[in-house]
Amino acid sequence: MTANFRSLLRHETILAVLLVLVLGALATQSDRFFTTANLLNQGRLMAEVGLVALVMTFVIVTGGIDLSVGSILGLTAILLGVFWQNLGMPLPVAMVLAIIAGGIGGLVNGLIITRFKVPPLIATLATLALYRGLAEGISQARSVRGYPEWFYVLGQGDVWGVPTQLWILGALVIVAGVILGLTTFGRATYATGANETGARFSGIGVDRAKLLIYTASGLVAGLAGVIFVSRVSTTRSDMGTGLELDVITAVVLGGTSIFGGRGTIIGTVLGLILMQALKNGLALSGVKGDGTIVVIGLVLILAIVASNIFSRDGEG
Amino acid sequence: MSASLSTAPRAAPAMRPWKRIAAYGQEFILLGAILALCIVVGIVNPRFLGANNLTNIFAGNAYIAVAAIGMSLVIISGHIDVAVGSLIGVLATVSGLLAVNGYPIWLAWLAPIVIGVIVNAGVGSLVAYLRIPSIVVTLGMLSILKGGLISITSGAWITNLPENYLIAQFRLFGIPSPVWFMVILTALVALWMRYSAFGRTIYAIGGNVEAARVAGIRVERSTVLVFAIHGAFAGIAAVLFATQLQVIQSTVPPNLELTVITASVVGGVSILGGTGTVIGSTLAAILFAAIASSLIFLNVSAYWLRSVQGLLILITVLADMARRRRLR
Amino acid sequence: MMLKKSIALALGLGLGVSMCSGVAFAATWTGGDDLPTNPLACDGTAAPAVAKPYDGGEPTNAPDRKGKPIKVVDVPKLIGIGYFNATSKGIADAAKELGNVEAKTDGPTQANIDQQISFIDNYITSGVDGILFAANDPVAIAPVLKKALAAGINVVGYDANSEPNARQWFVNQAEFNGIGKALVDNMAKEIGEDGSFAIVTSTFTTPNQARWISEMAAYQEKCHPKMKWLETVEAQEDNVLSFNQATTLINKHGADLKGIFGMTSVATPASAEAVTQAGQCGKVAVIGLATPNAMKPYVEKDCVKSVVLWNPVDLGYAAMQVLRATADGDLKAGATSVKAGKLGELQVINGSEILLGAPYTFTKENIKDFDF
Amino acid sequence: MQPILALDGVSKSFAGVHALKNVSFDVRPGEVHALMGENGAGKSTLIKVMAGVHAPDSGEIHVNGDTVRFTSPREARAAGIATVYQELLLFPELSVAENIFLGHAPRTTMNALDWTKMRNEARRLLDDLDSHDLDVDARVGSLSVANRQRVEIAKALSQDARVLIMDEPTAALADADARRLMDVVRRLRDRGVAIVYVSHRMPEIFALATRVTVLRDGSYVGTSDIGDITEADLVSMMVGRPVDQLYPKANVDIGAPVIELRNVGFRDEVEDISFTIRAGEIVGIAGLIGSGRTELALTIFGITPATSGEILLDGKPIAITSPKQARDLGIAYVPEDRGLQGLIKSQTIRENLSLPLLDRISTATIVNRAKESALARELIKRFGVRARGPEQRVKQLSGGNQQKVVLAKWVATEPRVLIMDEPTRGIDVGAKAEIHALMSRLAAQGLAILMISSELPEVLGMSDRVLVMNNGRIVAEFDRAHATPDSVGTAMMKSETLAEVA
Repeated sequence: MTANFRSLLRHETILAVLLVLVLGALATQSDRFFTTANLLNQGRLMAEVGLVALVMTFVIVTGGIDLSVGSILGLTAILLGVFWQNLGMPLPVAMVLAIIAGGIGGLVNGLIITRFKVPPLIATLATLALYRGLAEGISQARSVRGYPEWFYVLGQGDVWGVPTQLWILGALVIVAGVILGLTTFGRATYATGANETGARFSGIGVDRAKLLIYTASGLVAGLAGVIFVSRVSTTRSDMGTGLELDVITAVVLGGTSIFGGRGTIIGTVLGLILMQALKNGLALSGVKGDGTIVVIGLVLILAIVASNIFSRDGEG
Repeated sequence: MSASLSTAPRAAPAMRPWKRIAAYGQEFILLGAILALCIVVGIVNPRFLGANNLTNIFAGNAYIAVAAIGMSLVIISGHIDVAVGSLIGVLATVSGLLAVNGYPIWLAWLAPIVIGVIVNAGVGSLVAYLRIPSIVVTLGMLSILKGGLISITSGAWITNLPENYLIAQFRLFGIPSPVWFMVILTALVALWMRYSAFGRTIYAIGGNVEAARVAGIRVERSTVLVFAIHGAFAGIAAVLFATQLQVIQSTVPPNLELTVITASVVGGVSILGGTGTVIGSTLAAILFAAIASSLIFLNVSAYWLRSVQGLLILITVLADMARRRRLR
Repeated sequence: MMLKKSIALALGLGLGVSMCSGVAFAATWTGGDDLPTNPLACDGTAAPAVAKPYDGGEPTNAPDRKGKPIKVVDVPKLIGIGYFNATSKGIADAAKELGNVEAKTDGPTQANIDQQISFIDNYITSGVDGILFAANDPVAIAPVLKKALAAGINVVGYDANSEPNARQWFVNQAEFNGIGKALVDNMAKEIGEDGSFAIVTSTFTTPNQARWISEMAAYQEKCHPKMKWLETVEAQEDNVLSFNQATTLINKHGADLKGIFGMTSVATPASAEAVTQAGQCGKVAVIGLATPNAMKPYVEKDCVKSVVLWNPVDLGYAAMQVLRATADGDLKAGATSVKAGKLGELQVINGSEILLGAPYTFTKENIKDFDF
Repeated sequence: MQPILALDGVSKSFAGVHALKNVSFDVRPGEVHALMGENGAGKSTLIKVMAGVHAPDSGEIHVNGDTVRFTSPREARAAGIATVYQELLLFPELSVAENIFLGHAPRTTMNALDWTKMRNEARRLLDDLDSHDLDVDARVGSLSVANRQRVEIAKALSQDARVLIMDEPTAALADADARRLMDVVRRLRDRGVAIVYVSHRMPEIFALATRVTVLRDGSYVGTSDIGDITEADLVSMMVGRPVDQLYPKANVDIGAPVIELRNVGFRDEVEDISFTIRAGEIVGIAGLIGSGRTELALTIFGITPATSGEILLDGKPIAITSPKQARDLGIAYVPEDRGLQGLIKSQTIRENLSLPLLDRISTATIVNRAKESALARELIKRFGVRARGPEQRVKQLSGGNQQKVVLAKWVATEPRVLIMDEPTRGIDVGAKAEIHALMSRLAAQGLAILMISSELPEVLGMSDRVLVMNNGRIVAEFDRAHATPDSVGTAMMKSETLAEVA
């Protein structure tokens, strides 16, 4: 747990209460909302955003941001297709290589940020365009389709009745939660975000930690890309466009401070569920997509306003 | 009074010339990049330097430059606005709806500016008084404006715009009005940033909020004002955007906020606040337009266009970082 | 320092390589897709109809909906553009006319495959009786449509198809090769057999546009071999970007450019505007797909002579009618035609597609009569 | 003479905690009135009440005999009260001239800022402060602390301040710069400015002040003419009890060499540094700010790894390329800037203490919370940190207690070499003595200690040997017996170059 244990708990409590209220309200609006099938299906739909949001929590806790995740997702999706079809690699090898390519994209972000001291917002704004451009250039706007059946298990199949990617998401939630909350690396992450110089002077390998985190961000974006391809059975260079905004919204809604130093995986997961529940529940209650976007925007602002007001006296 | 007790005043050591240049370096780099690009592309295809094409480079993206002026002020004051694209979409629609529904033309021009000011003053108040990070507020606003716009218009195009409403198509001395807007507003704001007390206040807030507060600057009020001014520029940009063609799409132009932010930042406005000029952001907007145009002239496959743009942004940013390091 | 230099070098190299490869590619590429083309005969004789068995899907255990009120949702590629506003209007008109359909349109604000999938998924859960769609990607949308079929929902596509077995019927506004022929023939008429032209499209990943471009290329090769294809530029679904791209084309090619194709209802009016503002009316022809309202000013000023499009309102109307007929059990596999309200009998082609008709050419004479 | 500014029975509390209880204070034109007290005694609050940042809960403020009520710093400034804060509230990206005139810049007839006049006025003000070498166009971010201070004072004077409040103006300055500043203060006093002067440095108080007022725990203890009071009186007024010996240097057996530097250099900032520190030895480094003292420490600690020469630990050459590596080799660094470099202020004491030790209190990288808490409690006790408990946030502690936390976290790594940079800067008398005692005890345990300080008495009082740095090099070395203020001071000032980057 973190330095600001109390105030964090406070935000998460607010969020949890809000979530319960929202779930309750949505359940009364539509009797199809609170069904196992629907909830599991929503899990499937939020898996990609969720995976990326987990590492994005680390990124934002260090005081950084990664806008390029959506483009990395698109790039790895394209590479998966190119490796498999054009280069004739076995699909499992292509999958691994595509994810590694995502990691390299993240590593490049990390290098630009740590070696050249470019602010993360700018660095990833540039690579947002660059990676998307590479995806377009490499794909030449061609889609790759017709994957073998077993591949679709990842994105469309179930394991013991639960969508495959939900298992992956669940496992990574635990891994990320443990790393951020309990390990020395998590401490280094918080310390870096709260005071980078102080962390460096305390013998924390700040640059190494950041490199790892941005690389991990690229890796999970790559993993999400592969899952996404499996879910929709095709690759396109525009996949994942705008993903970064959804991810950042979920993380910030989850109480992670955009200035760094604060935030938890539990918060992110709550933020993620709240967002997905709103999207799904409002649609089931007959609210159209554009109305849903408005509600999510309002909830984001109000949640942060509320937690700011409640936790103000907690700030020293 | 016992002034000058000791040595006679020595002349202060003059700033070394390269340091002066480095201090305004980003503008020079951008200007150099624009000129270099024009020369190279002009050699490959002289039509690039034709009056029509240059006019198009300047006029076609002038609304981005105008929006980037306001964005630069916001970023210099230490904040950011990721909702500017949605705001411009909303304001352009408002303007168009007024124009086609028989309201006076001047109202159709003025209303977006006023509404932009009001909306962004609200955003600024949330940022300043409730201490919510600007990126969070504007991320929320992005959704609200975008969703709200479609809910209300359901994306119907606005056509049949009156001829005299299309201000962006007016020309003065043969030069399209957006260019005039861009140049005059940039010059005015640049002067204002340098010679007005409030202009300097923006730098002060972005540089050191606590010091600004102690210096008697009303930080909260100033922040609201900066956002409001940014709203006004978004309004002007929206009018230019809306009147460029005879049709208004009444949706949010995709990725416009990223383009505007990139123009500001590549123009030398530090994302950490406190430095930058609007001349830089305008030059950066022109550079992007020139790049987009030159890639077509150079027969760069459109498939690779975006990678090239991304690379160029990256190179500009890295060059800027290198320059800043030298300055230290 | 070393690192810095090497990275700078790498960046420079990357830039150079991508530029060069771009130049290399430029010669060969048109912006079309790589699927086989089937250009029509130059003189317009209809290709012999190939009888094809029904290849659409079937809903599982669909309840008997004959004559009963049904709830239908229309999920277009994206909402908020003129074209899908028009189709949505047609759907609403048909629903009103039928009287026993409750229809609404909802969809993503960007032509985004995953968002469209989520929308359809949510509507499956909410329990609609019928889904109308215009696919952002034919393959990506297939799994969720199959899920809808499996849930007993009637699924009918329009405008942009999915894989055939993922839906029951697809209302085809016009065959790809028909569009290709209409556009190229009109262009040849205006700029002559040896004119050069360029294309402004949305994105290269948009399937319909890519298909049309391929068919146009094939048809031009076959029937107007002397025409010169200059290049294709991307302009998203963005008005101002389309305008800028078209203007750049005019400036780049100067007098070499005789005509511009607009491949979307956004690109065509923007290209016309570019021609108008460049003072090239009459010198550069604009031919394209567009809705009449947006084109009226240019057609009336004689800047644009012909606009090719089916009537999107009719398209939506037909899609709704087909869905109702399917739900009622009146349209079954193997049928050769279907009654579509005021549109009369529509033909079934390609197994499971319903043809709206030949594309319509709007001209100065008739454009006033349309309002969409 | 009538006081220009007088506070009468002022009280102020924050969230129910009394920061000031019924304090009275006044200052007259042409006097320097020193304000003293330990950290947390209420000096800062009192200053902020005078500067209009805080409104008092009760009591009155009089300016020239009139009762006033400041609702903002702006109003206080309009009344002629200017404040130079300890943390130097300047705008790093703006020029010197602009910093001086921000908020009240000269205008042209068009109401635009008059840059020419602004620069000329700034020049005049700086010349008045004898700072001819300071370029009015320089970016403040590129200036040294001493020069920034001058900018701050010029800023205060630019508004015709009749009362100038200075909060520990010399805390961050080396001796020479401090002396220069004191000259400025005297000059202002002679001009008739009323000066409120806060400092922990006794010699300054006795050299400058006309009167001195002492606060303790938010209460007023007393005011005295400087001639009527001794240093010991003052200290006991502040602490509330007599303080032990000031520099408790213990006699320790000096052992084997622990760390040895051979011709170590970093770019052109530190060059050709060679010395050895033995177990139990305290080596002091004296030198002006910018002489390369801190840069040397940063090089040994791996922040700016050495670019030449070699470092030996226990006789074996080692390569230090990062602070992490330095720490693992047993080198600890208590840095100069406590808030920025030493601590993560928004985190708890526990988290701060364990930060350099995480590897030791974790199993398979999972941090053992029980061990961590036990460690934190033990260190808090051992180092006498006055805090509510390990879960208190560091930013709520006083400067002295914060410094103890920094020291504790590094000592807990069981280092062989301890580098302390300005170990008692901005710390009150009581805490200072405790830190010095700790330092002695650590030396007795066999640590090799390198101490950097701007306070000559501290260097002379605590060191076994004194190295003097100048211009990035070691220019002199004295053993304890020969290190006198004169000898060390002369070495420090020799060929003094005001290497100000303008």
